Amino acid sequence: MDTTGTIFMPPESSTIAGEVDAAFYFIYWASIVLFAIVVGFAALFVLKYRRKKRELTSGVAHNTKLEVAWTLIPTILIVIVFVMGFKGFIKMNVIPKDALEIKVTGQKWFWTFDYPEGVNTVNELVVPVDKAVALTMSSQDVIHSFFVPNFRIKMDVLPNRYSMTWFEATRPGVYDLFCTEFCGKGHSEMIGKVRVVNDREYEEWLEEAAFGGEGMSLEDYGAKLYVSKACVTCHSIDGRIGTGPTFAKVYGHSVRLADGREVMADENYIRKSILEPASEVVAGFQSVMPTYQGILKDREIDALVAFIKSLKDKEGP
Amino acid sequence: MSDSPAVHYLNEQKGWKSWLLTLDHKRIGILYLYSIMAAFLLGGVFAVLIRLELLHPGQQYMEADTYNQFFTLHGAIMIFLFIIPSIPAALGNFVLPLMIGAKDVAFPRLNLLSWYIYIVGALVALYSIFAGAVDTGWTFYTPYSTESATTVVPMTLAVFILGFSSIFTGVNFIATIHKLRTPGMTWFKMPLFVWGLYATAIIQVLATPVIGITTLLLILERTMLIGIFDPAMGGDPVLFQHFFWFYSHPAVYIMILPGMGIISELISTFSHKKIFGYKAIAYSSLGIAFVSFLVWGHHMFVAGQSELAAVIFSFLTFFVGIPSGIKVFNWVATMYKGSITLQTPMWYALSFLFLFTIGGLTGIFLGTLSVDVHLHDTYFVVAHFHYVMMGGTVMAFLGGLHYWWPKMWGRMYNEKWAKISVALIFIGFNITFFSQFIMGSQGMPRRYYNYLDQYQPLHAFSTYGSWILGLGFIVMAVYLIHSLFKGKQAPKNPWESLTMEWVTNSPPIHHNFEETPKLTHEPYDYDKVLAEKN
Amino acid sequence: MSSHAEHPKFLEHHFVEPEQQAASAKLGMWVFLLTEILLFGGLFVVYAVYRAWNPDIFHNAHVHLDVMLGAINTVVLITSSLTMALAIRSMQLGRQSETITNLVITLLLAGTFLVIKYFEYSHKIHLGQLPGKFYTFEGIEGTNPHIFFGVYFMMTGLHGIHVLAGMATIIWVLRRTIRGDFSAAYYTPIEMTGLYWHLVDLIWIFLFPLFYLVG
Amino acid sequence: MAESHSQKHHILPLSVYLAVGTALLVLTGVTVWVASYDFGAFNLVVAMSIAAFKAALVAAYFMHLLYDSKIYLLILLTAIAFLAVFIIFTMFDTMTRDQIYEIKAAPIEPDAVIYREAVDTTAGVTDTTAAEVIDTTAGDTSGH
Repeated sequence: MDTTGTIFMPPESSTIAGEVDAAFYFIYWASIVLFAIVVGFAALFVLKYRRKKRELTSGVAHNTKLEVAWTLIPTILIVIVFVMGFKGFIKMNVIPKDALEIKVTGQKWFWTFDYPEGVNTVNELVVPVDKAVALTMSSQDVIHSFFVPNFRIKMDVLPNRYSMTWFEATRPGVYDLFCTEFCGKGHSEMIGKVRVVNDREYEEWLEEAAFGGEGMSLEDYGAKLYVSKACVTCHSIDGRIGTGPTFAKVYGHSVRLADGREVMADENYIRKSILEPASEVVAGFQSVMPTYQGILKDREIDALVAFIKSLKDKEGP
Repeated sequence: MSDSPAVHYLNEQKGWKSWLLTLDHKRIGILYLYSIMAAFLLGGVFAVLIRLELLHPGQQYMEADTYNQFFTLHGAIMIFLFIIPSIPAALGNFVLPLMIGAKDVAFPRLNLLSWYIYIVGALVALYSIFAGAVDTGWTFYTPYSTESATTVVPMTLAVFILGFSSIFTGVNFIATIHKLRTPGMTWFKMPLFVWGLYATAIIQVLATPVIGITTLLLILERTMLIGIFDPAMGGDPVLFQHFFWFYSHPAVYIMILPGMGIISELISTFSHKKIFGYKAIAYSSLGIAFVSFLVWGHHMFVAGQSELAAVIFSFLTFFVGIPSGIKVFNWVATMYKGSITLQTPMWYALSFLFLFTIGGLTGIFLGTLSVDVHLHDTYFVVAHFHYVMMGGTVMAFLGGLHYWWPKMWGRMYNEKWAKISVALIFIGFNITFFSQFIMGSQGMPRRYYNYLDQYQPLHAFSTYGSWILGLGFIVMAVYLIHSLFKGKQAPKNPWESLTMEWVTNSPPIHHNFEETPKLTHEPYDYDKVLAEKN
Repeated sequence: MSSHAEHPKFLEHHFVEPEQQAASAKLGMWVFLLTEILLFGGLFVVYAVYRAWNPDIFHNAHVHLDVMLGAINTVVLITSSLTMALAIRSMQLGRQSETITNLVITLLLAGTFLVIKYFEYSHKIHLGQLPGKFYTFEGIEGTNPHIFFGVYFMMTGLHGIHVLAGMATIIWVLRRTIRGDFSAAYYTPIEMTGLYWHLVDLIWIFLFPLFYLVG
Repeated sequence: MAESHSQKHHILPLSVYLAVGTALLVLTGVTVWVASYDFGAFNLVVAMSIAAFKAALVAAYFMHLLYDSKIYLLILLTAIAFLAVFIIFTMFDTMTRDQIYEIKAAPIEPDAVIYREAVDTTAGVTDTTAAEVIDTTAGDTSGH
């Protein structure tokens, strides 16, 4: 297994990657040979047959052997290539029976992963190594696409429909997860991580993920959630304007809404903005935030409110 | 000796009215040439700005929304306003009747109407830019396009209108090629560019109506929520992709087939040798046109379509590769034992050969199911279609433009500057886009405003290339415009070509030929004609 | 300009002879009809896909269309197609007044078609059997009946627009016939209008059973 | 006008037109009549067969395909063939999405949002999406 990657391909980190790369490199070398033939001969002819005087040229315009060869050989090559691609594709689409099932939800602009144990995470998929993981995916708004280059898997995530894919990671590590179907302003921020860990670490992580911030101050827990639940994608804490308004100096200040009203940013306002984001949109921003209803527990919302409250006097950069 | 007649199509009538109301295919071709060049300039400016923004990760000088609008407009303008009409409507209009010895196209009024429809479509597209530019990508995928707050309706309406321009050009060319060939010019005595235009016209009339109905359905989906493409209303977003690609995949061949026709002309002419495998090239154009309708699903391997459909589409996709390959081999074989001169158009033909071969071969990667799953919607795809569209079609278009320039204007351009320009374009192009193959297969997704640091060196490389590319085009604009005023008088036939447009004067008279031209030899009989002359 | 001894007025400069001009026009027209078939084709695909997905809806909703009105309209359109064909035949025989009569009847029948269609539409609008977000009717069982009406209105609507365009073209050739532009030697515009009109009829021949009968 | 300039044409006798017209009207009656019987899945086949036959009559006689150059017939058949490709290839997908996973075949929530508006709009995320959809259709350039 190629674990360092090549100039063209990132390191192989899943069971399917080797097969995809084998097909890739088969086409690659076949292409280089064909390219060398075409461009090599063209260059040779240009050099060799440059017009010196007004030579006569031959009227030969056929050579049956040659023509059959350059029709037949590519045909054979593409049949081989098709079969290679077909085999890999079928493997990618047939999920092993004992796979760990995780529900993936894409929305503008983050990923949510729901584990069978009732745990959910945002933008970080943690999976055990050497274990098949089945992903049942759907979107809450527009089409997204789930892509992990190191695993060589990609599948569109459709609104109101399920799509499936699976992988089995072969090496512990942290891998990039991209959205590859254009989904708007935050498309290029819809980047997550896949963290592959060994079985023991996975069990520990599951336990920790079920952790509700016990023994932590609400404010610190909120700061943790601010990153782990992907608020950070759109809302800064230093006054910068992102896709959404900054969290700095919001709490306790009055906010002008898109419909012209002025409201005081108190606990209720913040809670409502998390659960019903479309109801009170801040002036100058688009109503693009999805609801966090069902993703955040009550205590988590409390923690976020406490965190935002702590930023009420924070100065900008 | 001057081959320029005192009265020709450019000066026979004067004043802007004589241009705007002209029925002369040559003048309409020139009108198209101006229009598409304006579109190319606009699309090119967007391209340079996009590359500039991507020089470093994070925000450089534009917002994410602006970036999204820019790449959408770059795509939509380049495809619908530049590439699709470039070779057929501009060059094809000018040379098709000349090449088959006709006085005009079959329906001159329809021809002018096509140009006006194009202009109306272009104005609607411009309106959509100023009224809050569309940000969906040129593919208009639902439900993003039904939700987007930007001007999706005007832009899709523009696509709808531009479609009719393309359809009418197709209808016109089919009738022209069938009915207006000069006596004695049988199907297999037609120049290969005419074959290319014929295959293109077939695709135009078969595929373009479908983009018409698709954009119409999209507009209705946005305004009335009819529930065909919008999942919230019981529709299916994947069905939209079927509709879109039923047109847009064959449209790729609307773009490349006439380019292939030009390359056949150039390689034979500048090798002074009979084209190798005339019938194979002619038939492969028709073959590509036909197969192009059976493969659209290869844009959707990971879109959520059925696995069975994906497998069928992948299998059929490879069969577009065969006729394209046959053409390339035939061109190389034509050069064998030729008598090759390396004037500017030939440099473009050779660049085409180099770049299109890369573009075509990388298409094989993308047609392969498992490999496409990895490469789909990454920069690998971006690089691939730029190698085909720009390395292929645009190179062929520029080759054709330089080849027919003397015929169009009766003037020669500066050969030295032309070669500098082609070199800059070739080098700049490869720097810009080859780096994108690498970052794409490394996982860099397309349509990203921001990106992870590991892709920065390749992005920077690509951006530097775009500057060289842009410089090449500026040089070209300067010497071409200069040639219009100060260029040397062009002879009738500066390249010793054998096709019929070189029999008449440069520039041609209003009715093209003094009398109906007679076919004395086949279009590529260099062996016989050169022997007679010597 | 022309070296031909006889160069009829209707012959355009870039054609050598009238046969070439007529054949070019006909070929162009047929290619245009091909594009029309594919334009409608997209909607036939929508019909096929959604009918296959929701056969019950198409069945439950189609009973709300009036078969009687649909059948009358079919008869009207087929008759108009016949009179259109007869108009061309009359001109082939050089009978100008007969052509005019036939064209006028065709035009009246086309108008009748649209009037009946108007009554059908206004009834549906009244009941709220409309596409998409305008759908308010509550008498149809099953999921998403609005899609049926979306497809119905799109297909019959696009067809209706084609009827209108056909009428405009018929009026144009009628005027030229009255003016005396045509003869047994030259009647290409009437023939082209006829081809277009028959295509409009052809499409209706399929729309009628698809919506009114089998649903 | 000289005779040599007249269009080449084949003038059909009036009786042929009238016969074809009558046949078309009769077939219209037949198709309405058979629709009152239920053949199950064959309803569509029967109706389409009659329609195809009627269409063939119109094309052959009214549009003169029977007597004209065969190129026009070829064009018509091309149109039909490519339309068939469009329908069949699209339905390869739409009808076989459940080949591997049944869950992929149908929408998650079959009913469109217009039938769901009475339901609590904050309860499910899907409803929020739908609300957004209806919102944005109100004005093309809202939000700027």
